[in-house]
Amino acid sequence: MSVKSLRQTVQGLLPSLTPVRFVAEDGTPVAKPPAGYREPSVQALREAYRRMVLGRRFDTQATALTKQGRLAVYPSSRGQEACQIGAVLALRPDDWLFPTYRDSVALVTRGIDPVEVLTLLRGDWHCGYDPAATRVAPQCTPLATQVLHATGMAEAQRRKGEDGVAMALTGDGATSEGDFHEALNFAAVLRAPVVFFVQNNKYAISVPLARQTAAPALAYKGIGYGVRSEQVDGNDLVAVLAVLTDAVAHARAGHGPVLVEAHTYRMDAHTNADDATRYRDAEEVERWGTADPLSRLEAHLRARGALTDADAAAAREEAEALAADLRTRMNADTTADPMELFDHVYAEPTPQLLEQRAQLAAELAETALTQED
Amino acid sequence: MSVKSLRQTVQGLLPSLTPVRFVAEDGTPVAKPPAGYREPSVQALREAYRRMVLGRRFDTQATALTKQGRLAVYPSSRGQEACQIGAVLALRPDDWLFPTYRDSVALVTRGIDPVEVLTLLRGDWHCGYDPAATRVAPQCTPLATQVLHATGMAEAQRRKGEDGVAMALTGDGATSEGDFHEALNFAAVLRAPVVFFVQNNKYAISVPLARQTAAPALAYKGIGYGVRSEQVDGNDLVAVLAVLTDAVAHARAGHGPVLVEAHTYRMDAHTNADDATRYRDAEEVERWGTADPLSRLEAHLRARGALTDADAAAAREEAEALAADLRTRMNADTTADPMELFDHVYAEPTPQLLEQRAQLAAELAETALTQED
Amino acid sequence: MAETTQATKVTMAQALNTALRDALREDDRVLVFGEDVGPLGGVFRITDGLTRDFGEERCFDTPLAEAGIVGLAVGMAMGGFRPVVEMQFDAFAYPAFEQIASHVAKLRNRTRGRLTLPMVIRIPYAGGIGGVEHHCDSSEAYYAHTPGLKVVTPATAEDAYWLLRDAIADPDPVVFLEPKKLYWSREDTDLERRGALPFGRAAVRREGRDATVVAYGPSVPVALAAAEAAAAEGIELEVVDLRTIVPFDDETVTASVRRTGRCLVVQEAQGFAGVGAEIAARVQERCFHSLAAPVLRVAGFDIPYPPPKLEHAHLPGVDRILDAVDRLQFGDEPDTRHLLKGAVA
Amino acid sequence: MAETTQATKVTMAQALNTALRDALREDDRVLVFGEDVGPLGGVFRITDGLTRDFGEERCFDTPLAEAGIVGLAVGMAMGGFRPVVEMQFDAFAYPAFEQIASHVAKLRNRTRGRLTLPMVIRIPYAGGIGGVEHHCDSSEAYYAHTPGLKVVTPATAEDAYWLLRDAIADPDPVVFLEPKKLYWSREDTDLERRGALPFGRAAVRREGRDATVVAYGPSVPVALAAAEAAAAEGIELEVVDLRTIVPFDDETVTASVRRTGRCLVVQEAQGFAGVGAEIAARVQERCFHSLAAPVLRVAGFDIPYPPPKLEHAHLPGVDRILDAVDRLQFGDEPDTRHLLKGAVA
Ligand SMILES: Cc1ncc(C[n+]2csc(CCOP(=O)(O)OP(=O)(O)O)c2C)c(N)n1
Ligand SMILES: Cc1ncc(C[n+]2csc(CCOP(=O)(O)OP(=O)(O)O)c2C)c(N)n1
Ligand SMILES: [Mg+2]
Ligand SMILES: [Mg+2]
Repeated sequence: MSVKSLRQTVQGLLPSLTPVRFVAEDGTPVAKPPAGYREPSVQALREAYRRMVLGRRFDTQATALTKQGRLAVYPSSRGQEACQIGAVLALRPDDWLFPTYRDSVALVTRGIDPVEVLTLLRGDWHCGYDPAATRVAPQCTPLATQVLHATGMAEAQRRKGEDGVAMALTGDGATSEGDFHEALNFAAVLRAPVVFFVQNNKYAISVPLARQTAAPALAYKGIGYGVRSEQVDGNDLVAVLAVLTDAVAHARAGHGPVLVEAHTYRMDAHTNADDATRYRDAEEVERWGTADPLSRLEAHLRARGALTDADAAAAREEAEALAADLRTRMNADTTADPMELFDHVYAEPTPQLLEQRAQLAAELAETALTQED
Repeated sequence: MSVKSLRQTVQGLLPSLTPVRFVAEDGTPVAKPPAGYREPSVQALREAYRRMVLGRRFDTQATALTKQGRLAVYPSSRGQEACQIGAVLALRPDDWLFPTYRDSVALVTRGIDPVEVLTLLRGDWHCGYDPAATRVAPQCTPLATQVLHATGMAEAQRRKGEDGVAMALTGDGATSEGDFHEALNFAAVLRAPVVFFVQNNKYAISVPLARQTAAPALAYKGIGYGVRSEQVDGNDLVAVLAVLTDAVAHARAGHGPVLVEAHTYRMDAHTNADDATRYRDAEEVERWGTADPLSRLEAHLRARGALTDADAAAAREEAEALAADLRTRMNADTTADPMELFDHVYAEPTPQLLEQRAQLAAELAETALTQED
Repeated sequence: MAETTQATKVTMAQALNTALRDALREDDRVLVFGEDVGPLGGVFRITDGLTRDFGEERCFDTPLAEAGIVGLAVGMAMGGFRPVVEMQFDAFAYPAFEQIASHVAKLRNRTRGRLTLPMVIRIPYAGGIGGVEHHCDSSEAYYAHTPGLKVVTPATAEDAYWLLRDAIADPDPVVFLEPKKLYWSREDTDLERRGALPFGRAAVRREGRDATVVAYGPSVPVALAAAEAAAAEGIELEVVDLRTIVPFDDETVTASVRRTGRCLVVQEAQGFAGVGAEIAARVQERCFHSLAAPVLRVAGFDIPYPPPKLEHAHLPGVDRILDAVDRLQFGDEPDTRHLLKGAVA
Repeated sequence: MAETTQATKVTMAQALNTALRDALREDDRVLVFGEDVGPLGGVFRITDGLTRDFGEERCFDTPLAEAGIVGLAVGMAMGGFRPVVEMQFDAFAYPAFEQIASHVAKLRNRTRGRLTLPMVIRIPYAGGIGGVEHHCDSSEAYYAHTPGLKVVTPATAEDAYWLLRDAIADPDPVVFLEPKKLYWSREDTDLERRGALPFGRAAVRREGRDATVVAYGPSVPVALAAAEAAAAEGIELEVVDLRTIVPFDDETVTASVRRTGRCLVVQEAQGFAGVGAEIAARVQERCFHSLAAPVLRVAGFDIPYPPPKLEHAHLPGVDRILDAVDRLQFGDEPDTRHLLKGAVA
């Protein structure tokens, strides 16, 4: 390869020097719109706005449910809604999504019943929805492990001659795990149609980005695998949607995987059980409050005359209905059936499990008897 | 950070577009000497030449010993001597080296008794030399795992206020492992004084580079960690020594880790037990034969009048003596003591091991008795 | 020395924190690192205040990668330090499994003792706290089956303190398993006075003539509660707390079973090929002619750890232990459960 | 169907290769991938010729990363394929341990059966071939202790063929452990006619009235050789080959021990908390009143796998098995080894 074309290859893989941004924090369009990306339609932005209002409400409601003891724990994505909604809106229904524990809002946006989304955190079962039907993998806890699954799924689609894409969501901290590395490398070598979407919310629980990486940006990891990369303002829904739509199209067209890093911020603590005051100060959180993705999009749409007071009120109303429904249904007590513990370990239980199943049945019968006494 | 300084940061982390090279394949200096590197002294190059002659001879002798059944297996580094010798000569004796199974020539160059180097492959024990005394970690088999150990050792040196450096050797294939990724990231965040030296010999056993990575070069992995990177012609001892000397100095000065990729070639099969004809053709091997690092350095030194026939003959003679000594000593039968199996598992054997030790002692006594009969 | 003076109520979490503090204070080579162990003090607050009091150089956060943490510790131990690393939860130690099995356990042996790894891998483990999947694995068997590791799990605050001190002082790598559900259990103890047994010795937590219950870590309080209940029915159970799984204290266990003639083993982990299997196997090997009944095991089922609402059904509790006691053939009747195949399945 | 017709000498390696071929031919969803399995045919040549004969799309080399290989297989299985992946050697599967323990074993359960993982992880394992460190680990206990996995290890070429076919056809993930040292052992068999028992059943390889020897994988031929030697001295050993460790065939094992009244368990792996412990524990639980002596274990020592020149001292051989037979108390004398503490240490 000539030095010139080498230089072009390298430039083609590196992200833009600063995050792609369409809309400034106050909602006004940036002076120079980023080259190479198509701005989403007003229609799409209005829909995104509605989804963000719903997502935000779902999130605050879920946090409230932890206080009422209805959820053991909830990892909020407040502040990250541009990413949560942008990711889902960039996908087709037949594409696959591989989310983490923090991506509940994305799942609700995808159309999964909010109660099923919360089954895991309610403690009823490990995954409450049907991943096969929704094309959403179970929310993944072991960090970065699902990035490989997404790569495998993308590769499976490619081999079956389908044009589905897989999108893997991760946080900034998860990029440090070996599995993240292996996934990007496998995807690049196989040219699997997968989009790696890193929500860099600046913290991995308490550990700040500077202790996680010394890279100029996480998006610079792409070139080491020959993976096209981009970084985007993660609180600018317009930019997130534009960049992810482009990335998905790239992957779908058979040009291989894409890595996108979104710069965003986790407004709440890691989960309701976490105490964020131990590792970050209020000013920082406040500063990011002014970058709120929802009010930014709202201001933007209003300035463009694409959103009326009535529209906003309608979205709020829909959100309140969602929250009310969620409250009602989450306040209903559920019971889990202990005998189900043996049902899904294998397609057919082993003889050992049958014995243990009988043992538990006997134990439960005995307890029932004792309680009758 | 301004866009301009961002651009500078990025440029400072990327490797040069083409591998650094001082000497062309025919031994003549390249037209434009690479900027930013100091050419090693003639003295150093003469010494390197001598070591390469010795190393090459050791390597062919070891391969021969496998045919005589004196070694179970031997992974040759023939063709990679510029890397093997360059790496060791770039280090001080108080620096640490973390080699792989393929780096026996580097160990011999470091001054370890060749017989002790081969203890592992002779089957007597897992490591034949004293890693603490030689500051050479055991030759590592589980790929890329030692890269983390090197990082830890470098960090230990830094914390003790010593200015020692650690150098980790790996192959191209090993860069795909998660541990490689984690090591570069940890080193960058900690600013540990470690040099990652990848000998890209184009194959991981049978798997060619193109199936290992889609990156423009492995050296492009550095920027994703904020690690300064370089690529070098791995068959040009002058370039390897210049680049590694610079990298070691960078690390020693406290500027953090460096990643260096050397483009070289494994002339022999993966090991003597491997059949390379199954996955590569003779022409390719032949082509690389013309890039031989030893004859290249010899031609270069001769052209500069820095090497006489007598010098070359002396080196060859020394090498023959080394080979003869190695043959003699390797042809002596060794026995290993089964009771040693229990000696090093813990500082003090557990009661369980004491019982098992007694059991083995009894078994051996019985066998001895039976054989006396 | 410990900070607390005289017998006061301490939790296991406090005892562990104190042990780390005392070790950091007494030995410059001791370092604490891992995910969130710095300013946050760890998700369980075991390292609370260590960065504040000993500085970043002694207790620090690492990037998020467990093989990285363990691999770094290996290198630092080779370089003269005594790292004490934390894996955030049991299942999150698995990414480090290769480093642990292929290096931590083997480096001393590989180098004939020329390189040693005085390091501790702390792992909050096991269940009973309503944690979601991956946060409740009982992983002790993986480590206990790996020669070259020592495997420890305390059941009391006092043991937590002393076993951790011993582990940090040990010349060899120790996997230190902390039963999460006991972190907040309180007990009266004076950490300045060593009451704990030496490393490697099991403790007889309760004496009894009728049967020996061998337990460790999270199962010890359950075994003791069962013994209490059994006593009410006239059966005296002796409860042995292993404290260290490797090395294993055959002497104490064997002596007890030879005396009682019956033995039960309790573990939270799934039973198949677990540590309880080892205990049962070695007890019957060594005490066969003293046994009036088979050594029985009480364990979790051979299933992935259940969701929070079902963990009570999985974990061995007092009732499951008492059921097993009933099958120890005190009435001299052989257990026929396994003969009635059809009935069981 | 198998390529060979009629009974011919086949090696286990050939049987495995044929099984892969037949599976690839019969089911489009079957894929083979891993390190060096393509043009090279694997370092043990088990995948020899598959890329040539079935194309790159069906058998291909991956980048060098085991978690990557297993994680990719998980995704591809979710996407409808039936991956058969190779880990190059036992210890090189450890980097994939998190993927195996936290996902492969649990995905069906996590999703209530909505996602399943019909995949096979092939691992050449155990020793006896003079391999250097990390190439000879007996890692079966790690997998057998992990609920959700099936764990298989053949001891004959015929079983290698059929168990691998069954494993590939299985709706659940199977860890398929191939005893390296048996790859080149030859036997007469006709792979086109199923002689092998069903998946999950143990085989009685030799009948005998005096004691039952339970073995699996690499230890089966050793147990048979020991039985041969014992027979010469008038002791008839029954040899049971487990074939599948999970599921475990209690029925066959229990029936045999109830008949013979004595039991020995043989495994190559280090003994502590190994599969042999599980077998001993369950046999004494189920057959206590039939046992004339404790169930004894014959195993490797609790040490890292030794260097080639010393592996003979570590591996259980015929002599070690016969020593254990001697301790099965045929003379009605209890074993006093463990009572003579001082003498032992
Ligand atoms: C392998 C593994 N190690 C540790 C954890 C514990 N843990 C859960 S979330 C978390 C931080 C993740 O940070 P990041 O990737 O930035 O995602 P975020 O939570 O910020 O969305 C940690 C350490 C885990 N889940 N998996
Ligand atoms: C974790 C791990 N996986 C697999 C292997 C088996 N193996 C030994 S060498 C090798 C190829 C390594 O290739 P590369 O890193 O390029 O080094 P080279 O042998 O070419 O010097 C493989 C796959 C191993 N040693 N460790
Ligand atoms: Mg984060
Ligand atoms: Mg290579």
